[in-house]
Amino acid sequence: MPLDVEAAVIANRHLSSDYNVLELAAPEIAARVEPGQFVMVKPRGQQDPLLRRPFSVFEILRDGSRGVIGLSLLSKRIGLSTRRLYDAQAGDHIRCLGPLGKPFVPVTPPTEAWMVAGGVGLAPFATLAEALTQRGTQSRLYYGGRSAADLFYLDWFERLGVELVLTTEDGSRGLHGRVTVPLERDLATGRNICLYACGPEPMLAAVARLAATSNHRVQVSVERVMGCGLGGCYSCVIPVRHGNRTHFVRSCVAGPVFEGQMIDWSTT
Amino acid sequence: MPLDVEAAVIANRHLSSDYNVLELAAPEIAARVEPGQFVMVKPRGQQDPLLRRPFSVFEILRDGSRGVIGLSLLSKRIGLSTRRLYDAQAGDHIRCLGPLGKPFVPVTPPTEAWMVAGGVGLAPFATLAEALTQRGTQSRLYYGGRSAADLFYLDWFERLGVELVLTTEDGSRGLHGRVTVPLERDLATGRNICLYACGPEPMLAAVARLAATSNHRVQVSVERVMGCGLGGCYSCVIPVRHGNRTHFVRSCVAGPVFEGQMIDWSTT
Amino acid sequence: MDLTCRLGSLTLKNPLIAASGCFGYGTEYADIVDLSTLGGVAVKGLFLSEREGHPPPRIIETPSGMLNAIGLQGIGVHRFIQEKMPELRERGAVVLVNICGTTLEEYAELARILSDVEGVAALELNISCPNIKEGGITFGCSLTGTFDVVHAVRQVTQLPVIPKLTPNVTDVASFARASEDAGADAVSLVNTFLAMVIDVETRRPKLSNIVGGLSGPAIRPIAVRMVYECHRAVRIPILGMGGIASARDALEFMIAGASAVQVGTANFEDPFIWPKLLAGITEYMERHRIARIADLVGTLDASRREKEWISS
Amino acid sequence: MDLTCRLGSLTLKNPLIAASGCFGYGTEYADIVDLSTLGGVAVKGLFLSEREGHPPPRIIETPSGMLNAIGLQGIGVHRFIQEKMPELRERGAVVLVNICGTTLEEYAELARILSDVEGVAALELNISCPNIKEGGITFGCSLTGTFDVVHAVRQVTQLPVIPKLTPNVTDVASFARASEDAGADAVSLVNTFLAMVIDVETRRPKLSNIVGGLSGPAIRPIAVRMVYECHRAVRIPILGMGGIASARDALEFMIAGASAVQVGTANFEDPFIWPKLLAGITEYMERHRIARIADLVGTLDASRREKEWISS
Ligand SMILES: Cc1cc2nc3c(=O)[nH]c(=O)nc-3n(C[C@H](O)[C@H](O)[C@H](O)COP(=O)(O)OP(=O)(O)OC[C@H]3O[C@@H](n4cnc5c(N)ncnc54)[C@H](O)[C@@H]3O)c2cc1C
Ligand SMILES: Cc1cc2nc3c(=O)[nH]c(=O)nc-3n(C[C@H](O)[C@H](O)[C@H](O)COP(=O)(O)OP(=O)(O)OC[C@H]3O[C@@H](n4cnc5c(N)ncnc54)[C@H](O)[C@@H]3O)c2cc1C
Ligand SMILES: Cc1cc2nc3c(=O)[nH]c(=O)nc-3n(C[C@H](O)[C@H](O)[C@H](O)COP(=O)(O)O)c2cc1C
Ligand SMILES: Cc1cc2nc3c(=O)[nH]c(=O)nc-3n(C[C@H](O)[C@H](O)[C@H](O)COP(=O)(O)O)c2cc1C
Ligand code: FES
Ligand code: FES
Repeated sequence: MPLDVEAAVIANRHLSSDYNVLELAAPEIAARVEPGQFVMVKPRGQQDPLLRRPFSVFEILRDGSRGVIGLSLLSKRIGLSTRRLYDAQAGDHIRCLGPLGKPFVPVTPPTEAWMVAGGVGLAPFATLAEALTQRGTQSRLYYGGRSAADLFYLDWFERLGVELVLTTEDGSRGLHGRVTVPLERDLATGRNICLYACGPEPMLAAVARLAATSNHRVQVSVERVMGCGLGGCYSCVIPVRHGNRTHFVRSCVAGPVFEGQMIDWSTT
Repeated sequence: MPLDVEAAVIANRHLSSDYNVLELAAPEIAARVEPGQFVMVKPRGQQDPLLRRPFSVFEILRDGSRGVIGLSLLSKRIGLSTRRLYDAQAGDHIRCLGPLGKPFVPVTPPTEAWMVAGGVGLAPFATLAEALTQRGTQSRLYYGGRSAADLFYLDWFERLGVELVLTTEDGSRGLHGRVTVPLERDLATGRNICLYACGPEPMLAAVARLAATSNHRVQVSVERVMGCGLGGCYSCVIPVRHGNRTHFVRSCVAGPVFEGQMIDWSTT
Repeated sequence: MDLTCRLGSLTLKNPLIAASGCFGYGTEYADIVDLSTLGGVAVKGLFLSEREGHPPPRIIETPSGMLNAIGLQGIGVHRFIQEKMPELRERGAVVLVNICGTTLEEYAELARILSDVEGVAALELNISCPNIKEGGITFGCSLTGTFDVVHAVRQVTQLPVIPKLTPNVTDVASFARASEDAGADAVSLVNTFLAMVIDVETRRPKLSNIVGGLSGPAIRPIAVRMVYECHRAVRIPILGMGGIASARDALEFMIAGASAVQVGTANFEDPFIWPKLLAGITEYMERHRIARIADLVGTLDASRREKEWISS
Repeated sequence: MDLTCRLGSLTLKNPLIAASGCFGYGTEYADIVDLSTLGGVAVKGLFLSEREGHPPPRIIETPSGMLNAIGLQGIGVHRFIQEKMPELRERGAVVLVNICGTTLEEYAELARILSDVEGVAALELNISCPNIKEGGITFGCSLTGTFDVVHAVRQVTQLPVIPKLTPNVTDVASFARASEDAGADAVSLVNTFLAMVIDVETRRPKLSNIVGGLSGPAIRPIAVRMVYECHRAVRIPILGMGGIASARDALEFMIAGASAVQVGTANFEDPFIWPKLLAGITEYMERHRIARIADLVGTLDASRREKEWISS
């Protein structure tokens, strides 16, 4: 059962001119979150935009004695709602509804987990990486951004023991080009791997195709426009295969995580 | 010609749980203000309420060398717009259009000036009192509030040499009752007085009646709902006598200051 | 305090109803709201058969509102009865089924099928969805079409029949009258306003369907006026809606003439709104010493006009 | 860059017009805006004679909008010509006179009088003010009434005739067609939406006139849709309006099919908006390499529908 919490902003850390990490005092929600789940948020008192917006839970925040004190969001500023989150100040209140949606299923050894993140698609992988580490699962993060300055939390993932494969579109860090390039290369020789992907839909489609070709399982987290996050509005649908037909399925309740092969990428 | 300035909040002083003085860095406007004029304001970025709201200019703010640095508003919190002004913080920006409207005409000696303020109706009298003092005009302030805690800036007016006559509805300061009681008493013996009134309309009507009875001139400042402040919308009309007819006249351009005897109080 | 609300033969425990299309099939919200505490649940519009609806994007936000063109995606009446009604019954929901057809026969057929289903409390006839060409809206924009649909359904059911009116007409009150004449037990209004948003950078519509229906607080003042007009035109009860987001808003519709209210868009923003609305309404009733909410309905004091100032 | 805009025989230097009733008689704003830099100024609605209008309260704010019931207070056409036209001429304003009548004869009489006045550029026929019962709106809600008013005015004037349409109808495009058929040079739309707000504490309407007209960003998506519909229905130019508050909004109307746009409510909030709108439009034209603003009109790419996802 999701909860609605008016969460105080603990801190708002600007990572760059468009990325920020917003720490929210919503321990009740944080304690229930599974990797890949999301929350619907809106600053208290905000009239415009009218609706809440979906954000993956990024980190689970803990105090010195490992007690859960809240959660954070990794947000990329692209419009008005994300600007509001970028400008939020400690002490402001954010209405936060969650946890919502179907989580990732973390694999266990001997299967390896390869996470593929494009840009702000990094968000759901912090909690997933923790879950994988807990299970002793070997994990890698393929992480692509525009340039070196758009790659965040690298130390954080390394500390957890996640192997990093970085790409940038301008070549300023890691490999030059798209994240799918090293992924394709490595999949050619990889065995017993489960892929996890989050990022722009063309990237998800490409990862799903690579997974299919190399015969690996892939779980993708999709980001569709969501009006409610609870299955009420039918705005967030994505075409999903059922036998040889496809149907519009609500990504907020049936997803946001889907088996990559289930989705009809031809029309997305 | 009115100016539109995005004025930074210099300071926001809470006088009580509903009154505040908002200091705005709008020297261009402040330098042109005459007593009784108003500004149309709205916090930057505010979507709701949609329209700006009218506020009398309260003080002209000056620096140590008497240079004009801005103006202040005396606001009473009654709804959403005034709540926003109450909650404004130093550094926020308030869009401020002005100066607007017809000012008070300050009388000169030997005529005496008696100002009558009800509640937040005090606002236009700070600048008027200064103008009167400059002219060497003897002045008094009849000032009524709910209780002692609702009477502000008493020292300020006293320092200017304004004689204070206070009333409170609960008797906690000054005379017990309405401000019109001492006014009526004093008018009975007063001579060569010009009245100035600002406050709730029933008070204005009563003062206008007292002035008529005692044969004194009265300038009232009315507060009607204003959509534009510039004569564009015709929302702010008040019935004004023309001969033996009355017409709706725009209080933003023909007022807010009117000769009290011009207004048809029977219908307000 | 008496919060009950009568709609023909149906008595609701309070006047708060979840608006069709904004509350899924009700079951989606069962974790969050005790469905039995609502006056009623109007489920998502149902055709006889399943529908895929329009391709995304299906919604876009607008100033104080949102546009939708879902296209009535749905599981069809049969799956609804099999898969959703058992849970709705078990949870004590008062179910208003919102039905959509492309012909009079389809409406009648849907009504016949649903009349035999335990737990269905009323039929809301969707003749006002602006987003699909095939169906209801052609009935909803014509007085005879409205009469005919209501009449056709009236013939085949004992359930309360509640046509849902479109605001996209010149004189909504005449549609309320046509509904009353055809035997409707109540009318619901308003459905959404046909509208569009264009992306000026790409010069393409923001919705795949080009146009969509506007809902939310933006439309509230228009919807209140329409409820007021209908209240003066008909004797049957009115289910008012359009931008209700607080108890104040719900009370506004009731004072204008709505016996019950529906809440759509606001439930997306705050699915926990229901107890807040109820609390706000009871607080108001206490403060104003109103013992029965029914006594508030249509009590607008419109005598202001008499105070009109006359130039002399 | 070519910003000119043709409305029949009239060529405006740019497509930005101050909307009637939201800019006084133009003279009120002469200190703030160089009137000669505007495409045009639609002055406050004028009757033959003076009118007092409705008693206050005359406006109330609503979510992203406002309601007004001014009641067309005005100085009448004769005083307007004597007291306002000289200044408007002197300042180089392109004046669209918004005229209101209660009979066909009054509209024709107003047209006759104004046709002889130097500096009057066009007549905008107000047949859509929702706030007064006596007048135009009875014409504006009937196709024959609309035809008749346009026709009556067309007979007596060489000035461009621009009926202003009400959005409170089922099919606004048919009113645009009736206008075109009757010889209109262009149509303006939309006027305001009939609406109301109730004070729930007093149970009285917030406006003395009970109902008023809704304007502002709240109505923009509906207005854009209506402009789009009219653009597909008629060949005469369209003056689009309803909630325009930025260059983006103005461009949205033009892409939907408006040759020029009017700005009302936003001018109240920001009377210095005009150069900002113009700058935004030229910036957009540069960025998109549009040499003539006329080339943008009606260029909505509605092919999205073709990409529709089809269940297979
Ligand atoms: C399950 C899920 C998880 C997400 N997690 C993150 C995250 O961790 N960090 C992050 O920065 N972003 C995340 N997003 C995307 C985020 O919700 C959008 O970036 C945000 O809503 C944009 O709002 P805006 O007002 O700033 O931009 P707008 O100007 O409103 O829109 C810009 C674009 O954002 C998308 N968008 C708009 N409205 C919605 C909506 N209601 N729901 C989803 N997308 C919308 C559209 O593609 C639109 O074109 C997630 C989305 C989903 C569905
Ligand atoms: C010339 C003039 C000078 C004023 N000076 C001051 C001042 O110095 N200090 C001060 O506190 N207040 C002043 N006011 C009143 C102030 O404008 C209103 O209190 C304020 O607009 C209320 O806004 P709100 O959103 O807080 O309340 P709302 O909830 O919007 O309204 C509460 C009441 O405020 C009044 N009001 C609403 N809208 C307007 C509007 N557009 N214009 C005017 N009144 C409105 C109405 O009576 C309404 O019932 C002045 C008004 C005028 C006309
Ligand atoms: C996403 C969405 C889907 C809707 N689907 C339906 C529907 O299936 N049947 C119907 O009668 N009305 C439907 N409506 C209209 C609502 O029931 C309601 O009439 C309208 O939204 C106005 O109320 P609101 O402003 O509270 O949302 C839908 C509205 C929205 C926003
Ligand atoms: C206060 C006010 C007065 C108006 N008066 C008139 C009028 O006299 N004649 C007219 O045709 N339209 C009148 N209108 C309608 C506007 O011209 C315009 O059509 C409408 O407000 C929508 O545009 P907007 O949202 O930009 O304001 C008035 C609107 C307002 C808000
Ligand atoms: S977001 Fe509303 S159904 Fe998925
Ligand atoms: S406030 Fe608009 S005319 Fe006075």
